[in-house]
Amino acid sequence: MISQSVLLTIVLAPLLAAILAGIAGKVIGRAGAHTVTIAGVAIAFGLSAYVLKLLLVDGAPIVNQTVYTWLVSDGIRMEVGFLVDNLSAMMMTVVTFVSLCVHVYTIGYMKDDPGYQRFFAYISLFTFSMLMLVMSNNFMQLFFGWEAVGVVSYLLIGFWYTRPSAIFANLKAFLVNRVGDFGFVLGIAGVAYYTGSLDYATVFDARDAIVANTMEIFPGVEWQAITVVCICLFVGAMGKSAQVPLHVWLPDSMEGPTPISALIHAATMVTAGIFMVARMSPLFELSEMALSFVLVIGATTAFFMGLLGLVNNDIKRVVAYSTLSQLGYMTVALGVSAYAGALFHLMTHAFFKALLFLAAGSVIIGMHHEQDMRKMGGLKKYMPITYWTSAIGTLALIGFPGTSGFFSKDALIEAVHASHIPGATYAYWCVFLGVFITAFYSFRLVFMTFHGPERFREVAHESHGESNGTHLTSDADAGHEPDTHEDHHAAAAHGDHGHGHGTSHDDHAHHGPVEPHESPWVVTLPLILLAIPSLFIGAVTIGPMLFGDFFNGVLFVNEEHDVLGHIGEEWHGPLGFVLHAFQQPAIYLAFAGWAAAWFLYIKRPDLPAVIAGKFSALYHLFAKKFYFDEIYQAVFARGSVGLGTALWRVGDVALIDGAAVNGSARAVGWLSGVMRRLQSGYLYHYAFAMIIGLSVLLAWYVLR
Amino acid sequence: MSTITWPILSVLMWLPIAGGVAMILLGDKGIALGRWVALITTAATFGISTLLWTNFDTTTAAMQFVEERTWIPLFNSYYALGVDGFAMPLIVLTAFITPLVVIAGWSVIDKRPAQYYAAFLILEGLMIGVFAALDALLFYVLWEAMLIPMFIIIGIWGGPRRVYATIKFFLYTFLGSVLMLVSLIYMYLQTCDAGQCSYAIADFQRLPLGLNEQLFIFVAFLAAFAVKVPMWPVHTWLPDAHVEAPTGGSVILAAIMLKMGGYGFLRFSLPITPDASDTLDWLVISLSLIGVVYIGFVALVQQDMKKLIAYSSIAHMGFVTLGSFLTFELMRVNSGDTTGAAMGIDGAMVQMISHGLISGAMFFCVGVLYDRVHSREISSYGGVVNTMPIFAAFMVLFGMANSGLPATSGFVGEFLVILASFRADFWYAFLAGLTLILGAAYTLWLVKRVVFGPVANHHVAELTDVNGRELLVLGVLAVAVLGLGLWPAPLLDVMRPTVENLVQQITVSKL
Amino acid sequence: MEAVVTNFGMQAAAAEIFLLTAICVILLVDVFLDDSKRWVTYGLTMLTLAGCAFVTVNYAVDARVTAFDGMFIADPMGDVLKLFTYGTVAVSLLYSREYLQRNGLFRGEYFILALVAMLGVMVMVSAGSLLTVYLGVELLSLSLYAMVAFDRDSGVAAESAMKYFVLGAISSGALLYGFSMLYGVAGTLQLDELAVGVREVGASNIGLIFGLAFVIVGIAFKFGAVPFHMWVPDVYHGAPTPVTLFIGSAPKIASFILAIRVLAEGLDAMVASWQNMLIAISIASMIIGNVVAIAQTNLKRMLAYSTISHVGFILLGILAGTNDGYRAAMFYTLTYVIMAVGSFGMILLLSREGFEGDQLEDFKGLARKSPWFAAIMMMLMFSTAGVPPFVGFWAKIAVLGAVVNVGLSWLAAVAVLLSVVGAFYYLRVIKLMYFDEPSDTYNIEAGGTIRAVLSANGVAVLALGIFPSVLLDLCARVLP
Amino acid sequence: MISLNFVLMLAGILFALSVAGIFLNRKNVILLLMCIELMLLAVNFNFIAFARQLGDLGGQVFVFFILTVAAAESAIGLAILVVLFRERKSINVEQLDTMKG
Repeated sequence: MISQSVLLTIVLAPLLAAILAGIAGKVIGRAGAHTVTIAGVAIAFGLSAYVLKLLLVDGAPIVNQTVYTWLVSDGIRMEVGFLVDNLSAMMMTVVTFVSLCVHVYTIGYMKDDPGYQRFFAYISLFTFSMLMLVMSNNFMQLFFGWEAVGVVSYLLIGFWYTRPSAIFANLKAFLVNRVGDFGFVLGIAGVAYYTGSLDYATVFDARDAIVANTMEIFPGVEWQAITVVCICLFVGAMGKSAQVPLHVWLPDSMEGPTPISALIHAATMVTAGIFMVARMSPLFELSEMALSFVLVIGATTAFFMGLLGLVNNDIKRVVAYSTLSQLGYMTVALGVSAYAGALFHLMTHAFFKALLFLAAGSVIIGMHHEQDMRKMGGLKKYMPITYWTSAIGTLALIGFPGTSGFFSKDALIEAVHASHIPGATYAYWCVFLGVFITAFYSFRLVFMTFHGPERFREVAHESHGESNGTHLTSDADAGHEPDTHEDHHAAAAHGDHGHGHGTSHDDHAHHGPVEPHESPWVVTLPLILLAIPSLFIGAVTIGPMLFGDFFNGVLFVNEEHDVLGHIGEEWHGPLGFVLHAFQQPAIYLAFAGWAAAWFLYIKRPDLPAVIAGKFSALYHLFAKKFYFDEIYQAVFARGSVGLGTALWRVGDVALIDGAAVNGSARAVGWLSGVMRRLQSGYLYHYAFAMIIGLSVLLAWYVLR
Repeated sequence: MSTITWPILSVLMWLPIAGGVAMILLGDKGIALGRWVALITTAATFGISTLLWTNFDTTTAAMQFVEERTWIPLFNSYYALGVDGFAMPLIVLTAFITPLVVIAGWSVIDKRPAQYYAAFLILEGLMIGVFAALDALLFYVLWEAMLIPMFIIIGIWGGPRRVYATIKFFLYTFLGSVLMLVSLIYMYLQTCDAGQCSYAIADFQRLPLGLNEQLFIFVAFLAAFAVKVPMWPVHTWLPDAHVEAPTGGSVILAAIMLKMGGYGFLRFSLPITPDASDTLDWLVISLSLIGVVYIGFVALVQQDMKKLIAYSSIAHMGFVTLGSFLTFELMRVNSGDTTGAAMGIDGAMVQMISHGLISGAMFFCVGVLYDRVHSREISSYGGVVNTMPIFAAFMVLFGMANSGLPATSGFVGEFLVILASFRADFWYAFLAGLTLILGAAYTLWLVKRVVFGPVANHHVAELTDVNGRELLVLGVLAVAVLGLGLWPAPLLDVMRPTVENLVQQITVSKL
Repeated sequence: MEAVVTNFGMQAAAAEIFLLTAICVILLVDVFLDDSKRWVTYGLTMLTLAGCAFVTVNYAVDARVTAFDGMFIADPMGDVLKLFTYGTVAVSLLYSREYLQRNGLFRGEYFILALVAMLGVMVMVSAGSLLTVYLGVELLSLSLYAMVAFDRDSGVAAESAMKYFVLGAISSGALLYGFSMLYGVAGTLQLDELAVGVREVGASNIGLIFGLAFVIVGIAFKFGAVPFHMWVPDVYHGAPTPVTLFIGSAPKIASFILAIRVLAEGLDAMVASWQNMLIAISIASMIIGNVVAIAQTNLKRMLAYSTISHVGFILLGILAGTNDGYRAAMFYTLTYVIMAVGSFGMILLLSREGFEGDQLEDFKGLARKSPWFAAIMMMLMFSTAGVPPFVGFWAKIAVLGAVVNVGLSWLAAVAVLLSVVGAFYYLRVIKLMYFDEPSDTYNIEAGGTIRAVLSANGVAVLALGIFPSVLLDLCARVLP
Repeated sequence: MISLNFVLMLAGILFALSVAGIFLNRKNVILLLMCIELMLLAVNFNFIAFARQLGDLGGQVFVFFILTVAAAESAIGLAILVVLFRERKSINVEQLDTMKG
């Protein structure tokens, strides 16, 4: 039996820690800050694991209880409460575990940052918000967590608030997310409308009420209400999980410190969308149209965002694009109703992607905050632990047989293959080819960073122009490149001491050649901790999660959509799955990608440039990320500012104020100027006026 | 349940006025004492107002704490006070904000301070009276009288263009309300024809009126309340007034005066002219939606912090009017079913209270900066967080609240209104929902340009973080904003019977 | 009632008789005083006013009483109005004393003229026949002409006096002509019989309407309503401020009673006709008054135009043609008089040696020099603009109520909208006092009495605004 | 036999003449005073005619009053005229325009 107090502790421990570190940060000092926050998260993790155990081993009943009533309006009761079933328990454990690792890692990474306490406060706060999100038993609280994680991510991306690029990126991230939330809210409103409740259980019971309805959004076009609602909800997921076309914020979010890139923008927050759709599976299952929509969006993201990883040279951004692509994979799984597959991949991905990010972070520390891969190489012998752990991560990412990533991704591809809903074929080809691309950019990263000649000895100054192709210009105020490296120099050049981080590391950056070194234990320990599940978790859990009863009663799948069930028919344990995989083409594509990367970046390092020259058009298309940013910038940012200016200058200032308000005032003034002339001062005019008046009165009556 | 036997509302209304008169008599020489007089009076008022809440009977829609004395027998007008679920929270809000204003002006106002505080105290009394008045004539008298202190406040302690702003403010609102006066008189005479002459608002609500009469009355009310709210396109007085007003003035203006428009719609327009509202709700709703979107874009491009917040106020108040007038469309769409109507009105009320807190807080923030740098231009700031971290934290918090973040009060009202409007029409919800994006855009862009970034200039470099007084004000507001956002249930419970009663009242045609 | 007539009902006219006697006495006494002793005349005048009040109260009637074969009427309304007139005259003389002394106008004739003018008002108040009305009108007008020209060294005064005189003469000519037509058609000069006669010949009789038009011209002129208002700005402007104060106060009561006696009592049967005439006139007055006032720079002149606009409002009450209409008009007149006396009093308060204080600019920064009197002036201005909680608002609402009650809501709407236009120039005065810095360093030199009285005057505006019933019920009692 | 209407017409014409005189005359203030007298006389004609017609003394009494008042009126008028002349050294109507607007 799971008591509410346990759940409350899980949630509140990080929150209290965050408040303590945030408000009393100065008092308790740096050590104090990381102690309390780590303690908080550790408690949360321990209890989450305990809860998971209770559910799985002791078979404790699912918890669905109210903590307090938020408000009651018009008969709709909105509550704050917990729904803890296997799904949320799994999420809780993953979130708290990764968060814990990141907390520890941060001690090393943020060692000499002035915002140390603040940072710990933020990540603990994030943990709290994420837990609220996954543990929620109703839409209102879900939306609360949804926005709360968004805010913390906003704060963390802009953590180095003196960097124009950072505060531009965080604003962008928040606004793009808001676009998603906008759809999400409409979806929630729809749910509330048709089911008269925001509570998951009630809603799912009453879902037929939604199906029964149609709504006419555009005159003449009847829509299935369920489709509208689901698509609206999914728009929210698109924002959070950075699906095309709302993906643009994720690469920029790399402006934030690496630990949060690992925690928020790889492992947890960005997967909230996936989690949400899985939660809503009872609804999504009812609308094939919505599913197809999800499928296509996901497939597009999976493939095209992967392409961008091929040409980028910023180590973190490469990982970021791979994250986008992987999120696409999960979405595809959702689209084909393989919710379990999506969640499975979500979990494995959480581990190995967090690992990859932290490893990248470790490299960055080692390179004294150099992020351009072309300035690395041969780091293998300087930072072995980092190398091996990230190698493991990479293998998991490309789906090397046996690694966790392999199971999740392979099962996922199988599922897509097996699906027949509209768009499935397109999706299949996307994920299928995606495998090659994934393998290629992943190993490109590894080779460029850890193998080959040690390029970091060359003085690192010139040519970052195209180092990574992100040329954003902020809408009105700050036109800066979110190229952190540039900004370090810029910051140093400004002699900006308001911000210790920049300076402290820029000092290194100026001493010509740098000497890489392995990171301290606080950094490497989390790497190792994460490497273990990255390797094994897949094999252990694939059985129950995909083909077992782990998600019974949580996920709902229509018979005709049940691709996993279909695959499950020839399920003979992990080993069989591995063997079976060798009869599939996907795995060979992965190896091909690996080989290609090796050929181009180890054997013939001169070729990439040549190829880039040959296909310069394509190269620029990728380097510019399909010009999404430019277009959004022009259309939305500049567009709305232009519109606003027009409405203001013309509508408010010119018409309403100028013409109507001050105009009438002027008119009266003018009138009084005219009328006072009647008062000519001449006696006979006065008399005449009287006579006029008299004769008017007379005429009016007598001559009538 | 309301166990209070003494005339609490009269005390609430006259105590601040008495304090104000005392301030005038004390004069600027006795200001050291005077400040304390002002603080104690307002604090006491707030203390007493909490009794309203604690003794409030949440089971009835009837007026409570009613007082009635003969006032003008010739017009059958009474000095009648009382509160229901609409008035009571607004009175408490008024009594809550004013002490903060007094504290905020503590050491800032050096020009004729006695008159400054006197103006605010008298204003508070009048505003409380407006919310408590049960007699239309009394309501109107206070409603107009309220303009005088605000006129003075903006005019004397305002910025460079204060004269233009304050005269514009006065005439705009005066013009709006005189038509209301005529319609009040008209209804009074109707009650005479009905037998018993009376200015009691309740009698007006019972008064049977033909559709044409209702339409004229409705338009007259609209003129008065739309200007006060303010709704597009009669909003242009607000930015000027806000920009020129001293911090305290802006706060009161945004936090309370605007609410009187919304209150008027709920107290007068809807119950007195239900059929006219039914006929013309499209007008109000479309004006509200235009307000939300149009004003949202306009706010985006403001270069003056106060102007930006003023415009955001207009956009937020759009939700109030939208929520209030959803009922009829709901009935049309859902074949007479009024589900959602109450939610819309709930949302409107919560939005009023919460906007009172948030906009007040935002203006306080601007005031804090203005007192140091004496500029409201966004461009003259940047990187404030480097020198004022604590202040920056508050600014971000209130900014988030202003953009409707869940767990802050800003979210509750908007959420409810969007939910309700979805029932009426997908596109209402869609347009209203745009505020999620626009609100975040203009607020956070403001925050970005003012708070974040490298230190912009030597002014910012020399900034000192908030002092205890400012910390107190901002802290109290932050607590209120978060509290209302985390647990709005009590507020909703207080209003429920009144709201349901109103819905049930306006769904019955007078024809 | 016949019983009363037997002894001519002298006591009904006791106050008038007393006043006349007093005037003669003062006239005689004044002859034997040298300029240093003028205060005696002044004192006697005040005593006279007190005496009049005493007599009026003593012989107050609780119902309508006629005397001198119905030529003379005494009724509660008359008593109230007379008492109010005494008060007004007294206050205006109190305000004026210092100014008069300063400008060498502190002479016996001035007080005598004032008293005679007041006698004229009283006669009009009690007029029971067209003849008495005429005599009252002339008594008042002639003494006012003289008062305007009283400052013999002032060219503008003489000019305005001449304008006033000529136009006034035309108006009384018109009035008389109208009277003659009424007399001819209805066959009587007696107002009560006139009412009967009108009913007999029928309200649509061409001769009557012809006469009515002329009568209206006369009345409108005394009020200063558009288009018979042309004298008002120039006279207010040109006359010495005390005289302006005098003209701006008591005669308004006279004009009101003139309209009531002639239109409401004598020609009540023709209400349909004069209602429309007055609608036109009052709208025109509100427009011209409010709009042109905006362009003024001289406070006296601005107040003149504001008077014109207020006359428009008073006419609204009268044209309603109902009892509460008259009541409202009466209430409006009385409140207006209170406010006007106060406003002109402010000018006298500011004025000092060689400084009239009648320019708007002169009020700059008054709030700095004298917060108290700035506050008084602010209350007066808001009250005049009709903003609650000041008494002017109640005057407006009463009048509007009467108008709406007779189905003229549109007229009410027009009126309030124009009053918004009007609000602007009152606000401008407040703006000058409060929002601007003083342009000179002079302080108020006025003496104690004027300060005290003016303060009382301002406070009254507020007190009556919060408790309007005091005055409203009075009007209601005398005009049931 | 002269009927009432003739007299009324005469009176009307006289009145009209006097009024016309007042606002046509651009020269001399004296003329204004004369016109006013004429106007009052026109009224007197009316009263007498009606009194005769009605066989009622009231009208005739009224005339006496009017005559008296008229005398007083012109006295005051002339007095004002004197003051005016002393100040302006002219009695030209067109120069009475220092106050306007």
